[in-house]
Amino acid sequence: MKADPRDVLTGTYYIDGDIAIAYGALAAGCKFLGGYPITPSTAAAEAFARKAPQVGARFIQIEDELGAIASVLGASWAGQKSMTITSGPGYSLMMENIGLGAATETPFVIVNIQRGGPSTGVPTSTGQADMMQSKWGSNGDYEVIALAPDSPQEGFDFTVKAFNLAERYRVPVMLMADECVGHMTEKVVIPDASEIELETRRFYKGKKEEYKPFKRDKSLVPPMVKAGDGYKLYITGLSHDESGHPILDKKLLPDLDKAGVTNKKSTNRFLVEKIRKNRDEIIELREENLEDADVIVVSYGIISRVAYRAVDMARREGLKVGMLRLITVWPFPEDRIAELAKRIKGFVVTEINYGQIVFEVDRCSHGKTNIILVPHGGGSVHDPDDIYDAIKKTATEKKRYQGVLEYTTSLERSVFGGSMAEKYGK
Amino acid sequence: MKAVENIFLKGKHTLSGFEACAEGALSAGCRFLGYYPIRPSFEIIERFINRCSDVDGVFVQMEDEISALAAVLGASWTGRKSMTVTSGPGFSQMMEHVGLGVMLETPCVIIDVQRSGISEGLPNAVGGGDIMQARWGSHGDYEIIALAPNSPLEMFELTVRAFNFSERFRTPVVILSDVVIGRKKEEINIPDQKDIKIKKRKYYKGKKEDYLPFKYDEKDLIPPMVDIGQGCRFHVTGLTHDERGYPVMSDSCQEWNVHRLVNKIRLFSDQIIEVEEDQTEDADVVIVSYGATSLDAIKAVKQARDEGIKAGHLRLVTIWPFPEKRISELARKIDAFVVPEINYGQIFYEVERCSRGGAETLFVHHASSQVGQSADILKSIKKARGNNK
Amino acid sequence: MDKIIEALNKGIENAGVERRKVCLVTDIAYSPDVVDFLGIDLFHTSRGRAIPYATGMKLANPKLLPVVLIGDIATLGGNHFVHSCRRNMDIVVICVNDFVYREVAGETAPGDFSPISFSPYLSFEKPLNIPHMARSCGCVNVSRWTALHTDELANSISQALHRKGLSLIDVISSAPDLLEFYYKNSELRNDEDTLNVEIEKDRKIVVGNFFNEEKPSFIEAYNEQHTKILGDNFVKIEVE
Amino acid sequence: MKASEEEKKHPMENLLRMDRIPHIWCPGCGIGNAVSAFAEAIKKIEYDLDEICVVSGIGCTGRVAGYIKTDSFHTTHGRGIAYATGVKLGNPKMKVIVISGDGDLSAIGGNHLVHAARRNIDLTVICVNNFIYAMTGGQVAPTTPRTAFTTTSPFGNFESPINIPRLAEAAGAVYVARWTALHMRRLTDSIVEALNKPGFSFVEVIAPCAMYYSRTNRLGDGLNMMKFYYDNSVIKHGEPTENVDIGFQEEIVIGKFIDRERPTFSESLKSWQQENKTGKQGGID
Repeated sequence: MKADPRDVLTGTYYIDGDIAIAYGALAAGCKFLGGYPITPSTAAAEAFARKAPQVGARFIQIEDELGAIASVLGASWAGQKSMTITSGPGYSLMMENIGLGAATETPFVIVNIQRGGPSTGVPTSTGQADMMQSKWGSNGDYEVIALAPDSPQEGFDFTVKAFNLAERYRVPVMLMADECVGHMTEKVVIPDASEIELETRRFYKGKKEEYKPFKRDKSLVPPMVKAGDGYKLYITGLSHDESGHPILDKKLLPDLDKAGVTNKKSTNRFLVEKIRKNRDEIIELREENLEDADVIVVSYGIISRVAYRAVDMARREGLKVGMLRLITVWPFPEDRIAELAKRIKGFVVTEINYGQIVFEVDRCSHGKTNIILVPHGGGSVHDPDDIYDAIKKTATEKKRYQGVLEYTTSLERSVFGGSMAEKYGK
Repeated sequence: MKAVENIFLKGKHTLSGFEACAEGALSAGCRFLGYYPIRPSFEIIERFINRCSDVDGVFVQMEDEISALAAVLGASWTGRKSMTVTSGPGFSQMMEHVGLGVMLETPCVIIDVQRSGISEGLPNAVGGGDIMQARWGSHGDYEIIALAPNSPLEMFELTVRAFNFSERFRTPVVILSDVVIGRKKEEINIPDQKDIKIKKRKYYKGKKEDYLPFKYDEKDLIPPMVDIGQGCRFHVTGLTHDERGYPVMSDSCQEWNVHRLVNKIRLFSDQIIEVEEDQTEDADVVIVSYGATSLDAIKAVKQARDEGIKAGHLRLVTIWPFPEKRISELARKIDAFVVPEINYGQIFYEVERCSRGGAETLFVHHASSQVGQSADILKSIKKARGNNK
Repeated sequence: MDKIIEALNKGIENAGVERRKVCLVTDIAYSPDVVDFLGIDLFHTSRGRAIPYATGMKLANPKLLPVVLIGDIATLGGNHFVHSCRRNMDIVVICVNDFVYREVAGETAPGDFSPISFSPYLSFEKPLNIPHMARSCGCVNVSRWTALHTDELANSISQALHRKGLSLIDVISSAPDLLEFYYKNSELRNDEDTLNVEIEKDRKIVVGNFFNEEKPSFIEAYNEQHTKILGDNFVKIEVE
Repeated sequence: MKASEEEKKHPMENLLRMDRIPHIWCPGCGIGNAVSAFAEAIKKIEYDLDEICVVSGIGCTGRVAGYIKTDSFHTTHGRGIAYATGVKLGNPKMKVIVISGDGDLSAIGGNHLVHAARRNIDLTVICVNNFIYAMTGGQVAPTTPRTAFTTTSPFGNFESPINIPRLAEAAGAVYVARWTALHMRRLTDSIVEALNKPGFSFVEVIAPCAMYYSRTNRLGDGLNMMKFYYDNSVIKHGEPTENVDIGFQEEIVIGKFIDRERPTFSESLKSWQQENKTGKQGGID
């Protein structure tokens, strides 16, 4: 389906990433935003609030983030595309209901404009330390999709993509932007509505009496219905069977055997399988110069723009460096990393944290190559010289490391007067 | 009020894991409990409440889990050892304050009685799906300590140890327990109170006016603490702060602050990590397990050995920090790891990572209904051996 | 609990609204039979978040009639309750008020129960006067019944379904063996000042329609304000 | 004549973190008034400064804790009261004060306000109400009067604002008062009373936000707004809190609304534990 021209603000703009994301949501047909103000994501909610009443979309500022996410889930079941926008601490508050969303297979989008953490951290500066949280932050097992834009233009494009993925797989999709992208003002081109392809929700078409909310076909994604259409839905966050009914002994007795035996009927495992099995369709990567590369820089989001410069510097020196940029961070491109690991000297992973995605790279390379992490605590982005240095080191290294090697950045040297790890005998 | 020495249990007692946990907390010196009731963790709370007036403890039932952990953090700064008790969904709500606890370096203990499944799941069934959440659940970078007991006695001992770790490293410590261990009743031998090692909080000893809340000790990267009301009149904030505790919004301050927070655990992980190994010296296949699944793993190892398969068992007592080195070491010697978990793969990924291609890693999904059964694990052991022969 | 569902069924019937448009949003697990019995959709959300969940539903599809049936209104969901009352959100909230008082009107309740385990409050704390709280947050339609006041409760529900804005119905309910006890010890006082309806030891439980006033609902206020400023550019929220 | 060292000193130097001055607040902001009223009040009650603890949440007012030289905590958004509850119960000797903004206390922290008041925890809460989220750039708050413009109510606020004194009273606070930022003397006296009162006491301070609230609504600079609030307020002690709603640029009712007695949380807990020990209270074993 094409986008509705009324929702698309076609034109060329000079706007920041937050606003681009809001416009992307409108273009994708998002009709509900439940939000709570938090730096640095507020500009997105403000932009949405300005446009919403004119296109029949609703904006509500709820009393807290827990309420915001809950209202988004409700709106999605009422049949509208819905989203929320937040940042680190708010994201943490949403964790319980992200779990509910995943368990009830509710399509929705969360935009997380990441900032330096933990806790309140540095609200007005960048960070990328919520990556693992987006996959593991709620209790129990589930899988999500996470995308990482690196510019306001991608903020727009990926928001549309996020809605499409959410509708196709009935899963929470996280748009993991960061403060830099959110507050960076750049040219954003919003195409004509006819050029924006939208995924529509797959609604159930069969007989009413036969509908089961969690009965699935080969794609593992069950078709959906709207609340209020007379399907007698029972949607619960408790473990449920195909028909959505909770699997519980009626009196809720603390009886392990009973509860245990019944959980065989549970549809929980599909929550992970529907993503894991469709992984190849979901994953998108940007690869450059990988064919002849000895060293591959792995990055995502804003930091890939810094990494490009370092790669450029190294290439000019004649080092064979490739660049692998993760567009979808979750699910993780396991196979591609494993394949590459077999033939290169090392991965250089750059991210604005002290090691999150690097552990995934480490896992997927099965000990076949060296892994170097160029960490950064947040507050600013890497110095490209650090990345360049790490690339050079990896290209010339003969030794095989055990585990992830943490590169000592110039920032660490200047703050601690050297490498902390060396100082404490590691 | 009873004389202090008579308050603590000692000698042989038949206790459930939950009761042992509450006793452990009392013995460790826990004097504050902030909670919100959630199945199936309530038994710990009940035991603690009934015992705590004997020791001048305080408990408060807050309006939700968010405030429960907030109150615990506040109470910890008054010098009382504090804890909260919760379960899956409640733990999810606490995530923001786990981050605050880390940032303000507040010692406290969170007891998470895992239940099955995502969201509300199966409230009464055993689960193991919060393992990664304990490590990664809050935003931003941090390291955490998490322990997984597998018997009522360990519920006691590890609760004590959790308090010790939290005081030693000034960080929230999570106990990842479950109902199988919690409801199991056993006769356990509780040591005399004076034989239980209690780690004292590292207090600041200098002049009051010179106190800087985050001026850390070069030796162990931990800043000494003071209590509220001692007259040091300090300020602390969840914002990125310098050693005075004042917010400073710069990348070098962030580096100074957060890199240390991560490294105060990462670089000293040897002092924390504990694993229990059984017959791993000559093993071809090693089962890596923790908590409830370890009981089945023990059975499976025995069965496998009976059939002449060289199986071994490595039980994670400390889950976080992960015993990376030991797994890597083993991976080079053995053919395969088998990781049974009551989830769809969490610690499995860590084992796979740390084995670095040295050994095959097999995952066994252990449904909560399968707790107490070792057949699937045994099957995987055989499969692992088959693959490598 | 069955009593409340029964009353709800009756209420929907009496209201004469299209049954399938009613959505029950709860944070308490019910048996799936309830859905078949009522013929409506049921959403069991996470603890305490039923009200914002229903808010989202109503705004995304204003034709729906969300009924929130919630137990944790005063604890986990307290904040959502406060602010929904303030907004006068277009939903019906039925609060299943199940704190246990052993002594009402000087009578001691039958049966054995533990005040710690099952009460949302510790027994030494003052419980919240929910109708009064609602009132002071700006809610304009407040009533209270015990679970056995089936007809009155059904009336309140059907009236609430027709109203715009938030209606709060406080239902005193608990273990089945206590329902009779509460019913017996309740006293009907319509239009009573909510200040005086606190549930206290040795006092009868006051029930009745306490308050019913007109005030623009969220959707009405939304439409009005935006039409004023935006005129024809504004896409109204159409309820009917 | 040169000023002596003593004269050069700020009169509140022992109470303020002089090393953090200048503060982050904008010119014309009312938070400073609230802080100095609080400082005056602390001076008046002559309480040991070492036994005072200030907790605040997030927001402009949330930064107050950072400028007051007592044990002070800047915690997470909305959870100041919950944190303070832990501090008070952990060390009952402390005088614990929560100073935070309207968004922090009444929006995200609304539930904690309600329940701390219900429990009657011995806290003093000072809420600086500027009708807007200022730290994040001027979003609509639950206290924003109807028809006022903010960045997330670009076409005028249509929600009814919350009446925080009424909420606090209904929940069970024992002391509730409201003043504007220019009623310095009365505000100070009120804070003194609140501090001396056992149980949950609540003081609301109506303050201008010269940066966002005034700009989006064209209300002039901070002083104009402060003057406006001062001139348009009427003191009505003991006024029923249901009559103290605030409309956009309308009259504001101020004064001491509630002053009553109720057993505090610690007292109830103690008597419950006493009863419990003598076996009067059954049910738990």
